[in-house]
Amino acid sequence: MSAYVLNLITVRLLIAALTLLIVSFAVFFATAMLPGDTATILLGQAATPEAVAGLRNAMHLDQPAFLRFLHWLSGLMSGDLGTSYVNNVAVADLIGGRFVNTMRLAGITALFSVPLALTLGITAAMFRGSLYDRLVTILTIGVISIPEFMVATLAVLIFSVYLKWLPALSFANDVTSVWQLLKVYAMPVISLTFVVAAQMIRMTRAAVIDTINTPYVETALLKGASRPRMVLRHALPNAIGPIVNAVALSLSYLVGGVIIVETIFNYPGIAKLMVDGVATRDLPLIQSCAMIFCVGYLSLITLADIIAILANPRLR
Amino acid sequence: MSSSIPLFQKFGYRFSWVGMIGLSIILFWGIMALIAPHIIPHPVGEIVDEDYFGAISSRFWLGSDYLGRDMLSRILMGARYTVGISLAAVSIACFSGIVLGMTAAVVGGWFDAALSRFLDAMNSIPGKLSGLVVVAAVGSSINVLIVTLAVIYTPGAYRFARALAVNIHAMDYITVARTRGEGILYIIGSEILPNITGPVLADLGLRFVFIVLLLSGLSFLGLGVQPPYADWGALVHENIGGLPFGAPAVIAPSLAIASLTISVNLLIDNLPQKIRDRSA
Amino acid sequence: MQNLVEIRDLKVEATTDSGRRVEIIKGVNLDIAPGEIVALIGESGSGKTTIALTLLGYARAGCRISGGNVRIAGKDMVTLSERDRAAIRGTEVAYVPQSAAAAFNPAKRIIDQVIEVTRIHRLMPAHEARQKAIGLFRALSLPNPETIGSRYPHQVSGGQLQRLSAAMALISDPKLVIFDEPTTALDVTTQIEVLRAFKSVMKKGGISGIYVSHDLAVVAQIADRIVVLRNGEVQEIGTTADILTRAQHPYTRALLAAFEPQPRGGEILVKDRKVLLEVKDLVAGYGAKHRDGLPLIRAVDEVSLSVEKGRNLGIIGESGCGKSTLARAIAGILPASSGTIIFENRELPSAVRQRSRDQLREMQIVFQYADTALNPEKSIEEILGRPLTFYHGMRGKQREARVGQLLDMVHLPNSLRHRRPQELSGGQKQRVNFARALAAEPKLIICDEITSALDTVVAAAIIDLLKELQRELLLSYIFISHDLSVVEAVCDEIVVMYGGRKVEEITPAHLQAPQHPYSKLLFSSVPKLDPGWLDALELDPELVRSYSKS
Amino acid sequence: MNDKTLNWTPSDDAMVENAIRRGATRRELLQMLVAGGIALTAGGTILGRATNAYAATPKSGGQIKAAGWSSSTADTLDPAKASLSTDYVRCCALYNRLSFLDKSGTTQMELAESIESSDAKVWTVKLRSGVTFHDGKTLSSQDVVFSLMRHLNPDVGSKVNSIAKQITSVKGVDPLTVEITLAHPNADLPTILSMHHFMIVQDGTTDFSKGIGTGPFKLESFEPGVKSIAVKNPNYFKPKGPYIDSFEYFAISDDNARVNALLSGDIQLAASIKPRSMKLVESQPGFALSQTTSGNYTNLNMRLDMEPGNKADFVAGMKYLINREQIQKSVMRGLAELANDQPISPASIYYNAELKPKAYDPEKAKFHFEKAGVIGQSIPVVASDAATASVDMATLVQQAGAEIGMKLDVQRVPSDGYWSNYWLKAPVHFGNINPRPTPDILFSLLYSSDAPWNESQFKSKKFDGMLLEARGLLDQAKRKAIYDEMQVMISEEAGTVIPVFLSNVDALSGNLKGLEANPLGGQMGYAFAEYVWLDA
Repeated sequence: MSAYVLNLITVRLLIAALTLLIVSFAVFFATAMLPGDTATILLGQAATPEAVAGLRNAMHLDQPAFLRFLHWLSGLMSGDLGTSYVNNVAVADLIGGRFVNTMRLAGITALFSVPLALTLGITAAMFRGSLYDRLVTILTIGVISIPEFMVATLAVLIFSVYLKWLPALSFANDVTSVWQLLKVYAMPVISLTFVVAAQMIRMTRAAVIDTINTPYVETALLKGASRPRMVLRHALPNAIGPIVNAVALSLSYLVGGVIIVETIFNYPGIAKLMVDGVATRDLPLIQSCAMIFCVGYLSLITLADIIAILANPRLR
Repeated sequence: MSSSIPLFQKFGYRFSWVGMIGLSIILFWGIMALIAPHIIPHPVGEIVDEDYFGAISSRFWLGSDYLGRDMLSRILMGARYTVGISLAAVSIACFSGIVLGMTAAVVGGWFDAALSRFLDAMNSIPGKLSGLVVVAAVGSSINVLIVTLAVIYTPGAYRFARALAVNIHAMDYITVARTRGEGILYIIGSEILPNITGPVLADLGLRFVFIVLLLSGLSFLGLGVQPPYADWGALVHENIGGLPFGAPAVIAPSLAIASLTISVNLLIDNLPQKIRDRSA
Repeated sequence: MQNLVEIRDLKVEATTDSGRRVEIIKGVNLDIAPGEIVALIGESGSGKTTIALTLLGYARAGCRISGGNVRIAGKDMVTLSERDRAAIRGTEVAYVPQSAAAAFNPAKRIIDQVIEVTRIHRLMPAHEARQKAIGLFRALSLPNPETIGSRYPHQVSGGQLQRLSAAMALISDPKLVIFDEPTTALDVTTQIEVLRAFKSVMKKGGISGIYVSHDLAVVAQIADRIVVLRNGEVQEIGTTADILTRAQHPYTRALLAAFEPQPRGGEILVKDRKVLLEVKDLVAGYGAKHRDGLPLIRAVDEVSLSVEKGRNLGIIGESGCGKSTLARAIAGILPASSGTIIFENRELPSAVRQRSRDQLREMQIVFQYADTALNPEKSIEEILGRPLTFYHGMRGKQREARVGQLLDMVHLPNSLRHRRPQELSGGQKQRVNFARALAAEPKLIICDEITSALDTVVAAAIIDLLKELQRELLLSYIFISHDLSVVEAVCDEIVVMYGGRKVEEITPAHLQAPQHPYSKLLFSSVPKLDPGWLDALELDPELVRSYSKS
Repeated sequence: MNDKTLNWTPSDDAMVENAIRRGATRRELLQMLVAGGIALTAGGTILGRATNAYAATPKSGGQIKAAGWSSSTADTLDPAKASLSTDYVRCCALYNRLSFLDKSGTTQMELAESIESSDAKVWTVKLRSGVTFHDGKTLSSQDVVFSLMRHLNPDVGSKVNSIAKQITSVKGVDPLTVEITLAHPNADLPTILSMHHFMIVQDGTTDFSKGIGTGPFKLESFEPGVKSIAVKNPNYFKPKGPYIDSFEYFAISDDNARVNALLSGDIQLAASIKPRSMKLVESQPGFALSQTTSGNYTNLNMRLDMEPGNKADFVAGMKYLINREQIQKSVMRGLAELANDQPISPASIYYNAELKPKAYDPEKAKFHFEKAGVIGQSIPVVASDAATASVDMATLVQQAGAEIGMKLDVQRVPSDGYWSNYWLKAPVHFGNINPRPTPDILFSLLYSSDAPWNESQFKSKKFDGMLLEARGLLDQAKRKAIYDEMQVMISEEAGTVIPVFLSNVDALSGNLKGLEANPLGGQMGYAFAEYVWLDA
């Protein structure tokens, strides 16, 4: 790897870090603007003025917002996510198991949906204009156009209520065998695959078709290459950049956007945790969750950028 | 291609049948949204059916909902909210995204870098959750919904418009305009904008679909239009109990959502194309 | 002798945007004997590439072969199945594309692409193919033949890539090679090397070839016969010598005439010689600035020149010599880092933004590609009208009338005013591009390669127009080009640039011969309409090596 | 009066319930209790009541999963802080109370052997001997002292602090005897102690996440906002039960998802399903519905200290504008009983039968609104899915209002955070109140001037005085007379519109047996885990 590429990657990482700083700033002040005085909410019936003042002092709420932001930020840097206002548990403990669950669901969905989407997208591009291509295109448009709670509910009705093949709920903690893993994750994974795969299929197809229209693919055709060879050997390696980007965008949805699927399948992930946090005005929890989503998004996007850089021989 | 519409051809455009169908459905819902209050057979909040999840009948063309309200009236009024809110939000999002994106592309430098970083940061917070936080902070009203949805989708529109504008900005005619001494406003408005309208409109359509879906997702989480009105997402959600019986109360609004989003997608994929035919 | 290629009554149809079918090849007949090289000559849109591609049984998207047959060694490419065609492509008929830079897959190593044909058709084991490729690299005089294949396309120069693409075509010992304008994108000094390599390999292997080009001089060096095409029809077929010396068809004659435009000679427009523009020690470039304010990459390095009123200055040089950057620096698009620009006895600020509206108006720049210089979303009237409003405050009827005059000046019909640029031909667009500069009523027009993207005949007409307008409007031009004959046709003085520096200034009127070795090399590399020119040309290999990038 | 109908339907149930309500047995019993110096002993008379329980022998073993509807990271196992039904269910499985209400609404002894008093002011509680906590420690009077006294400590944040305030001291006389002294006499103390918040925890407990109690189940794991798993307590002091080996509880907030989970066999009990889901459950074989009509209600609250509730005529108008019959019929699909704006349910002996529900009368409502000068204003009405059926009720009132030109602006807000952010706070909003065992508790919690949940900020010195007076009265007839008047006061003066009492419907899998209706609420008064069993 050349110094130039290292340089490019370093710049990408620095940009990600800078963005993260902006995000943390935005997250902190957006949540700080939630109405209601935290101390008063926490004390509830015992909210005498003295008690509120005391608690505000103890929680540093009487300090200027920017100072609190720095406190919080330095805490984050050292891995201290703070303590939940609601039940005095370290936020890290609250998030811990949920985070693993979210990552596991995201991971399994990715394992399932990415190959599926790439296969469909690439083959549709390969046989562009064919009946198969049209079918894939129409299906993806259809899937994109249906709200995800419809997909999830229909899946439950069909697979759980009528066919009774799969459980309607997904308890991440009950997994002891591979078979159970499949059963537990089947429903949310199917629903999420519907949601994220369609975009990936569309983008992959478009990216591959874009590269198919290049002179070097025409050259391959004029060398006598078969269609699959043209697409797989020539078009695809050059479409990696946009494809990886599309995949990263879709997968970032799996980290924070799955609240509806988590709700329907009662899956204990972080999105639901954050919703709880919002409900109980548990600021440290909300902030930590939001930061996790942003870190997830940024790492995926940055990773995609880096892969695109590495996949581009012109930069090697 | 023989499947072109002659009418459009007269204006130098080529438009496929599929796109035409998409456009007609969109127009249909647009008109419904406008005239709904005058044509609905029953007030949306009134319980008119003794039964609930009633079937399609001559009195209730689309059956009745879980309370026994007339589904046809609710869907027609729902069009107002789904179409209206989404359109307003997508317009605001795309307008601000495009203006910012073009400005960033033309001005460049620190302005571009700072704006891009900031909007990237906004983009990294999941839409539904930021929607939840906003509604928790300021409550749910149509205006809040529109602004929230617009803010959520502005970074995307910005990214898209900026990428297009950067390409256009590299064109020689922009350089020509600059060497003529033109100001930023002219360059943005007269030189760049006309060249990105096509893709921007397509992007707007796609974003519209996403907003319709996000709106129904938010309705699912309990944030949305206030009763007795309901957008289509909320109609599906509140009647989803009727799904096992195939109640029209849940099927009809789902079809409405699907018809709108699919039509928009079809239209975007088959936008009228200007006939670039020198000899024509 | 049996012909290798027999094309009979070939017809190709294209579908236009509005869905109409248009015949773009209208019944072409053509034979090629084994070992013979036939050139297809014509301007853009004449159908030369389309015919060449039918030899591979291929028509580009939107086109289809609608009639006739294309027999190669007895097999008709038109009626074969797609699978059978694929079997012939790369093995019997091979293709050398116009732009090797675009035709090489940027993501794969060169050697893998060169020997891919042998893999697709299972012609030979990979190591054998590699050895053969190295032999071809050597035969095509590529440097480091052993290792050049392990590079990626972006790591080698354009001339090398073009030769590598020939190796890619030749690896399977085809019977017929199709060269699709293979040297058009190259600089003249590079072109010679490539042409020589092609010629020797083809002759040595006794391979038949089709050479598609718009450049008669290039074709003259390599082809046995020339086919002149226009609008999908054959105008004239003859041996190279016949076509060059005894052309029958008027179109062929026009082509020949356009090839060598009239030199400007010593025409004097303005009696009292006054300096209009003076550039002193101009430095401009890209990248981070050093502490002394100079850029990291100096594209223009301390160039000085002057333009007199009513006289024209030519700037010539190969790609990357900094001639376009110089034009941009003078125009203020890329502000110069140091040096002075004095226009009409007043020093100009370096950046556009700091110049006054009148300063901007008096110096106009016209770009090479009218396609990107004209906003596709605006009508010709809007494009020409804007500078009128902007500089002269014209509106309504007055503006309308002036637009009409401008169109008239560039010999365009008034009816074009409501069209959009893409509805115009290349030459028409370049005229509009030029008319826009005229609209400002400038004193100096910087023309940056304005004829390079045009066909020879069209370019010649544009040059005539330039000369005519100069006479009428007492303009001065800075004329930038890589094409010596064009520069000679327009300019009073010629500045030769190399590596960002001005190497020599020549005044053709004084029949002043170039002195600088680079100028000599450059001037001698321009092909002549003489079939023996290439073989007779002797260049000092040392000189070529030190100035060539290939 | 045991009901042995096997194929019961909701309507049968309602009929039987009414019969019991109107019957004399219970009234006589209660009168007897009062007359007899209030001496309740363990193992009181069992009154028949609508039930779906087979008269079959319960079987032991098996695991069940059940789902409530609300939970969050604020889920707690501290009975003093329990606020959601989910918390109650978990606490009932882990802890015991001194007394409890059986399905007939009769107070029964649980950890106490007896709770006695001669003057209703100083009470003696005798504890059962040999009851052990999950960690092996034996229950003693100190645990009871700790468990009751902590409600008085403001730092604990007890939800029943205001009720507990009447306790002036709790003393351990000996290891198995506790003496409770009240500020004023209160004949209801045994019933008050049956409230879920008064569960007995171990002396000195500060960390409640372990859930160590004396209850039928031992906690195995607990994740707030996710779920809890508890296993059978082998040393449970009651001779019968629990029957199931393990008990998992969590919440599925989405009504459909909850029903679907039940239908797909993932859970055996889906608590509190919406009336609109009944059709689906009924259409599937092998599932049953358990209906409880207790004192649960969803009410419209108008704060009397804020615009527009400070205009008496607005409040009066709203009481006429609400179409109680339509709510009963359309919103609740018949699973409700008409109410008359006061919280005592018809099941109570203290129910004021003279106080009729106001009839829907838009004209009268309009008259009042015009008098209050609110016509033409747009008045926000906050509703949420968190308060059962409130959004639908709000829609009905809104429609009714629209017809007389009264503009009500329904604001549906998210269920998450509803109780902390909107309930009690918004000027006009909906609440949902779970049943309480006595009028005294209801009034103290909801209507006295210092009530923690005074939804409409109803403040009346006279009412407070009557509450105190009635509390100490041993004469049931006199008490009823006072309570009758208080009900009228609430109905007329308070800003709470209580249109109907809601029936709670739990859906359960056909093989889950032993679930009976309980006046304290659905899920057998949240204590079903101890009583249910799985039929093979």
